[in-house]
Amino acid sequence: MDFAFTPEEEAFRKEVREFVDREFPPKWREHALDFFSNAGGPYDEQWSLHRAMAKKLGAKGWLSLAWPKEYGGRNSMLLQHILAEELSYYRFPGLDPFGVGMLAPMLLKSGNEEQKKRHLPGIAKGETMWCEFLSERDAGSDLASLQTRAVEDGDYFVINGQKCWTTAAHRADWGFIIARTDPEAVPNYRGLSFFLLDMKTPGISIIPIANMAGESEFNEVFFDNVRVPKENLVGGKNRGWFVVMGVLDFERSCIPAYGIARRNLDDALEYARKTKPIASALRNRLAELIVECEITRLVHYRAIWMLDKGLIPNYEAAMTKVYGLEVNQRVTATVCQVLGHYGVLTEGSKWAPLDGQAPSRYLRSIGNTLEAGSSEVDRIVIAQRGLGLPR
Amino acid sequence: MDFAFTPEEEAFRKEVREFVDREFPPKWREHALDFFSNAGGPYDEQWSLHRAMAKKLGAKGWLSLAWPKEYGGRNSMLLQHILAEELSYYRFPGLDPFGVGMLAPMLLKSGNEEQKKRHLPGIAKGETMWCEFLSERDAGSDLASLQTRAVEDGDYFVINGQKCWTTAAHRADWGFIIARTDPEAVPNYRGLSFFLLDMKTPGISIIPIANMAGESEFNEVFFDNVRVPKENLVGGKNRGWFVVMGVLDFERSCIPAYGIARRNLDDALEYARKTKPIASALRNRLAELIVECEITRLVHYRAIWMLDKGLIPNYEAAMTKVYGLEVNQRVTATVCQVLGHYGVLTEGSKWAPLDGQAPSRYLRSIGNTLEAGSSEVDRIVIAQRGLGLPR
Amino acid sequence: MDFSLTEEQEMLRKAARDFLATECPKKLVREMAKDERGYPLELWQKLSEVGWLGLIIPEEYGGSGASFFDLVVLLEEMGRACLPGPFFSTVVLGGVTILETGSDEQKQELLPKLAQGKLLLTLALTEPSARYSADGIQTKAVQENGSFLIQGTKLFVPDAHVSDYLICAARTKETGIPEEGVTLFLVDAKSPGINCTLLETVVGDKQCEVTFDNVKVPRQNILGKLNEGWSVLEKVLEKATVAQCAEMVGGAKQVLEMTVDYAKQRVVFGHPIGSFEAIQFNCADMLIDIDGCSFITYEAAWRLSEGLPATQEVAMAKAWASEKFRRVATISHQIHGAIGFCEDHDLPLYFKRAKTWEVNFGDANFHLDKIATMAGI
Amino acid sequence: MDFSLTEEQEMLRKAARDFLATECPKKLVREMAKDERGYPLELWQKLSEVGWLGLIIPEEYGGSGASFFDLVVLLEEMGRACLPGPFFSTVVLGGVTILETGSDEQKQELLPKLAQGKLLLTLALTEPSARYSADGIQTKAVQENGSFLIQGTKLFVPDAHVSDYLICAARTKETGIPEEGVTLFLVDAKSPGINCTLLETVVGDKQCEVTFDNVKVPRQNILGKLNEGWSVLEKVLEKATVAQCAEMVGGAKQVLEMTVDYAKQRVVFGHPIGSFEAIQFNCADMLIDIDGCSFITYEAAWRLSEGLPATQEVAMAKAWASEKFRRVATISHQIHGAIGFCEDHDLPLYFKRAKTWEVNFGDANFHLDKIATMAGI
Repeated sequence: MDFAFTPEEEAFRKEVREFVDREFPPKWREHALDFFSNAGGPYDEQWSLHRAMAKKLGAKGWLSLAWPKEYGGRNSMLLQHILAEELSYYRFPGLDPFGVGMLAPMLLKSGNEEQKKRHLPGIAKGETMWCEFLSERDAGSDLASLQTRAVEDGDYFVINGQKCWTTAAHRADWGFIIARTDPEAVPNYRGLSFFLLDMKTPGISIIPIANMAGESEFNEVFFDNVRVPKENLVGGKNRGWFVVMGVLDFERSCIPAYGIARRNLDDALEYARKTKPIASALRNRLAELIVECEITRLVHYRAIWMLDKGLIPNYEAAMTKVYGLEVNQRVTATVCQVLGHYGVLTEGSKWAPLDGQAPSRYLRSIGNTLEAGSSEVDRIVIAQRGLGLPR
Repeated sequence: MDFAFTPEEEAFRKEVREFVDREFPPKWREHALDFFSNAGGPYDEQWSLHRAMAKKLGAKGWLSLAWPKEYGGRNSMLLQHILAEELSYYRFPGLDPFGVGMLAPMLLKSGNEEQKKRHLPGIAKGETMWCEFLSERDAGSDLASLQTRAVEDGDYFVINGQKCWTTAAHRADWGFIIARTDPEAVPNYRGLSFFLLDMKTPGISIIPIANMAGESEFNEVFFDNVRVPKENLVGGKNRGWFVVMGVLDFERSCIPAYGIARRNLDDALEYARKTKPIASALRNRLAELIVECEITRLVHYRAIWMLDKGLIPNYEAAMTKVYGLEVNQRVTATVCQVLGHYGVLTEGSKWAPLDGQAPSRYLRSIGNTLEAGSSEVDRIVIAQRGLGLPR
Repeated sequence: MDFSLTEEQEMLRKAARDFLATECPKKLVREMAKDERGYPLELWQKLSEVGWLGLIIPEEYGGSGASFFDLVVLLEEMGRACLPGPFFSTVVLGGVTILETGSDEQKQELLPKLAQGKLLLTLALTEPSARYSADGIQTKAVQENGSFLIQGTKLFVPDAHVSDYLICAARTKETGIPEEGVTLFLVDAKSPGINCTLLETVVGDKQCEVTFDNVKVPRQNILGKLNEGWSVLEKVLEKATVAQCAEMVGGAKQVLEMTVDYAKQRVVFGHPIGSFEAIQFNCADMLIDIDGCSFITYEAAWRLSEGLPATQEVAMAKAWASEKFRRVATISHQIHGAIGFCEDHDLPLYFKRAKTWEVNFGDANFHLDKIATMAGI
Repeated sequence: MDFSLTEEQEMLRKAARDFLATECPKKLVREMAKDERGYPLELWQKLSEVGWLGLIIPEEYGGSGASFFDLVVLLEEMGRACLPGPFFSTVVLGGVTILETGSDEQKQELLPKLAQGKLLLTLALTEPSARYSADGIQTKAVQENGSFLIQGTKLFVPDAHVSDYLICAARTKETGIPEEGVTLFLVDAKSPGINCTLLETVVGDKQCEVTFDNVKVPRQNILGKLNEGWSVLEKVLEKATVAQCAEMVGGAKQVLEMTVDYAKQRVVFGHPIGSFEAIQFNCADMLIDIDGCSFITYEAAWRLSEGLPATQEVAMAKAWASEKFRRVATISHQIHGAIGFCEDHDLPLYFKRAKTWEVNFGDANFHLDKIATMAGI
């Protein structure tokens, strides 16, 4: 085993840190930015900044690090992960989780050459922002039961139905959607197809949903005879389930939980150092969380290492997500506890420590174990695929 | 609400404490006695003491406190509970959980007059010790799937099969057994009958099973053409399930978890007072356990109060057991942690604090949430009967 | 022992539940979080009319003369309903303090008005150190010409922005022993030198920063005895802590009911999620937590109501409610999934209150430390 | 980064697993718990023959010259197998100490014998205070005519009853700073004045009370430098702690495998219990715990192997393994039900070791306290 980074990897991390240090507008440093909420923050400027920084990241070639060399990548999940870890630690925007994290691997695996040529460059350059239409109100963990329909009509598929919890739908340029093309298929997941969707297509209406942290990332989206050209069908008709599932393990590995959690923890540690002595139980708790963050980091590099070796992390990928995000939930809760009474003060209060962000980060973290496949699903993956327990 | 005891109840508690103080042989005070393990302790003397003390308790009229007045009782679950709480706190033997706690209520509810007249006095006087034959190796939580057969033959039922985890079978005078009398019955629990069984009946062979704490309470018991007279059938043929289930809520309320757990906790507190400062995390933990013990006490008196009011505690009874015994598990684990390195030393070691009992109490407590209906079953009772969640 | 409410208490509970269902819908709760006053005046008037502002005020002072336990029954319902407004500060923090230590003259003057909804009160106790121990009181009051001049900053003062009087705990003597030399002053909120600023909080409850810049208070406005205010505060804090627990118990019960309802009705993979073993275990644990919090809270409330010592029981109740309400709300979110994560769902109202109420009157660590000290470890 | 073992390490792991399956069945483990010596002499000889006693001893001293990480791989398998006997005390506590601080002469004399299975060693460190900090060392050694006389009581000394030499940490100077003035002595176990008593323990491992009553030790038996033993002990304790974690990781992995096997095969209500959601969640949590313990242990071991500073990683590993092995074993018992509660089932062997190993070299609280201090809080 080897827990060290190569000099090249260390140099890359240093380059990222210098980039962040140079590019981060001072007024945003301590502000509401967050790896998760660039689309939902209270400020339009935040999204503009996200777009601007995406272009800068793209110009560095950093949005396609994991891609094969023939598509302009460096074929390294490790570099992509180092990038994500650093950006999330510094709460630096610009990394589109839907384009870079989800769609690109789907296209690379299931798209045809034309689709790759058309859509990958926009992602790599940070010019096109994506959103994903998977969940519906009654189809979350049980995704295969989704009801949105797509019906063939000449050179088009016509989509009708509604999707829910779509992050950034109100901001994105393009979306990818999974819809039912064969309502008779048994089992039901064999009747689904996967499409790329220009968000300017007529018939799409978007209703924002604010989350409990007060951010408006989510949307409910209605499709009324939305016409998608057939060239935007990915992976073939009724093969949509396999497009999605084929990269699930990859996607589960893409959330940089360590960077997010460790930064939140460091905020609490810094506060605690200034205000010590803190309650001894909290001191103990913070020490536990230091260990939990380190384990989050290690568990994640294991999955990344597997991907770069050409192995498929299945339970290992699920573990990065469920463990890392639960750790972040524990961290954000503990940050508030360390702040005590001050932990209920929000942005705008002159008495609020940590720029008043502690409560909203705590509230926001509740969503982490619900979105992108709940913790329950991840645990079942670990039990069934990792340990071979029966379905 | 009223959280006080009446002067009469207080006087009764005082009387019990004085009795314990007077009757407890000094050499046993700090020794291996335990509410749970009188039958399984390493010493034969322990069982003799258990029998001797049972007779003394019987002579005081304390083994039938919960019974109706016409059977010599005082119709008070509360007094029975106060007795059990005190005896378990002082680790005083003599209270047979199977006769007093299980069979007596079954007979009172489902037995005929003759059965009551014949068997209740022995329990009340502390003269007859009972054991229970419910679980089998492959039928624990799923009790209704049990395989032991009872076949009618003239004035007898003939029992064949085997039971497992039978506490005190090697010591008891009588046992009660549930066996299958109709193998065709659907659902399967409608084919079970309930019998009283003289342990001197030919055909019973008993193999002791030591538990991980080194105590031999459990037995595997084989029945080879064991003939039980029909007068010992309780509740009617194929009605055995209802005999057992009819008093389940009652039985679940009979384990005095507070007394057991609080005594163990007090041992740790006393040790901690002598050796302070203890680690701050353990200090916090002990404070939590003080709260948990108090909640155990209150939750239990709620169920007892319901029984005395003629109400049926169902989820409330399950809660006394699952919560109280899990608290005791946490207590025994914490006792060992407070002792640190000394927490691995067992009886006989001159360096062992608390007479070397801490590790065996910790090991023994692991069984608490497995026996007499596992914690899983209790939680399902709470969810389905307490909250109305669907089966 | 008796684990049931009296008939009157059952009626009070039902009346409160019905009243709040009508008068305090969640829409109002959400609006009031953004409203500067924080409650509708009409609602306050109605609370007076049904007699709840004067619930524990003796009849001779225009109240109903009910017990502290009765108030706990009512507060549990208010916690269930997330009632906004200064009920807690006026009735518990203000009313209880005056009942504990006011002179007959002060009671005659203040309590009838309080019961009639014409007087709002609060307790200005905590300061930037945010501590509930006596050494947290650093605000000073110095005597000058028969009056006192108060100087200092109070923080996290609930509803000070609407209160008519602030009961301010200030240090009038330095003896080196923090429990000595604290005096309670009844301060007219309109006195010159008082500056009140609303804090931005996660719940949108109305906590304030109140600065006292040489605020002049006449000597007759001392509540209780000079320099002996801390022992009064200890009693008031015990009742306030249990009152807070009662709200938390009510909130937790409501959360569990919402969760069970949702689990029965939400279907995934062809079954209601409430039939899944893991969800059942979760719900069972929630009920265990809630029953535990209820009983320990009721026991503490009963002891206070009976005038028995309750220091340990109060600490137990708050240690437990602080942890368990938060845990119950967190599990509920996990069961509700995305729908409960939306701002306009009711669940976040409780999740946020669980956080806020956790720290009021001391968090779990504060109270566990007390319990450990009482146990001699 | 590389998360795989080398080919040699994979071979070592497999060889160890096969060897122990044959040579260390659970029947032997149970017998040895009651045996006074605690291990079969033949087994010791075989451990020498396969080269594992000398695994980390350089070739020049008759060993295989493998790395500390290799030893960790082996120890994980020994933990899986619950190997009884003085391997840990001889190879880790004794061998590592001599490697760290012995003179070339001492190494020449001792290490080849150790590798050949002809020399048993242990470390006499803890005393009745049962502490792993420098202030725990109260045993005194005073100089007299070129020798030292050791006086004191060591407690929880593993395998002292069979050791040829005890490495005794004693205080040779009082400076007021506990880390100063500690010296390590290589003490012949047969020296007059040594009294060794076996302690009764829950595992039946062989921990001893060793009293030193003016035990005379020649000056040349000092290991390392006079008064400078503590810094050596710190290094030894770091390796010993990680070695202990490796055994715990192995034990926990074995427990999980047993649990999963049982859950697949045990049928209740017509289904294998492993198909129940709650059991799946439990098993997933066990795997999360175990992977976490493994990686943090491997990271610490790798750092020590590479000669990098590892104080924080070592503390993390032991804090985690102490809690998690216990939790894994406890959950496993709940899944196994009554069958696992029987004395002759394998599971209790692990449950008891989880308890014992939890406290060796400091429990979770001890190490969390270190981590907090390092974090400046």
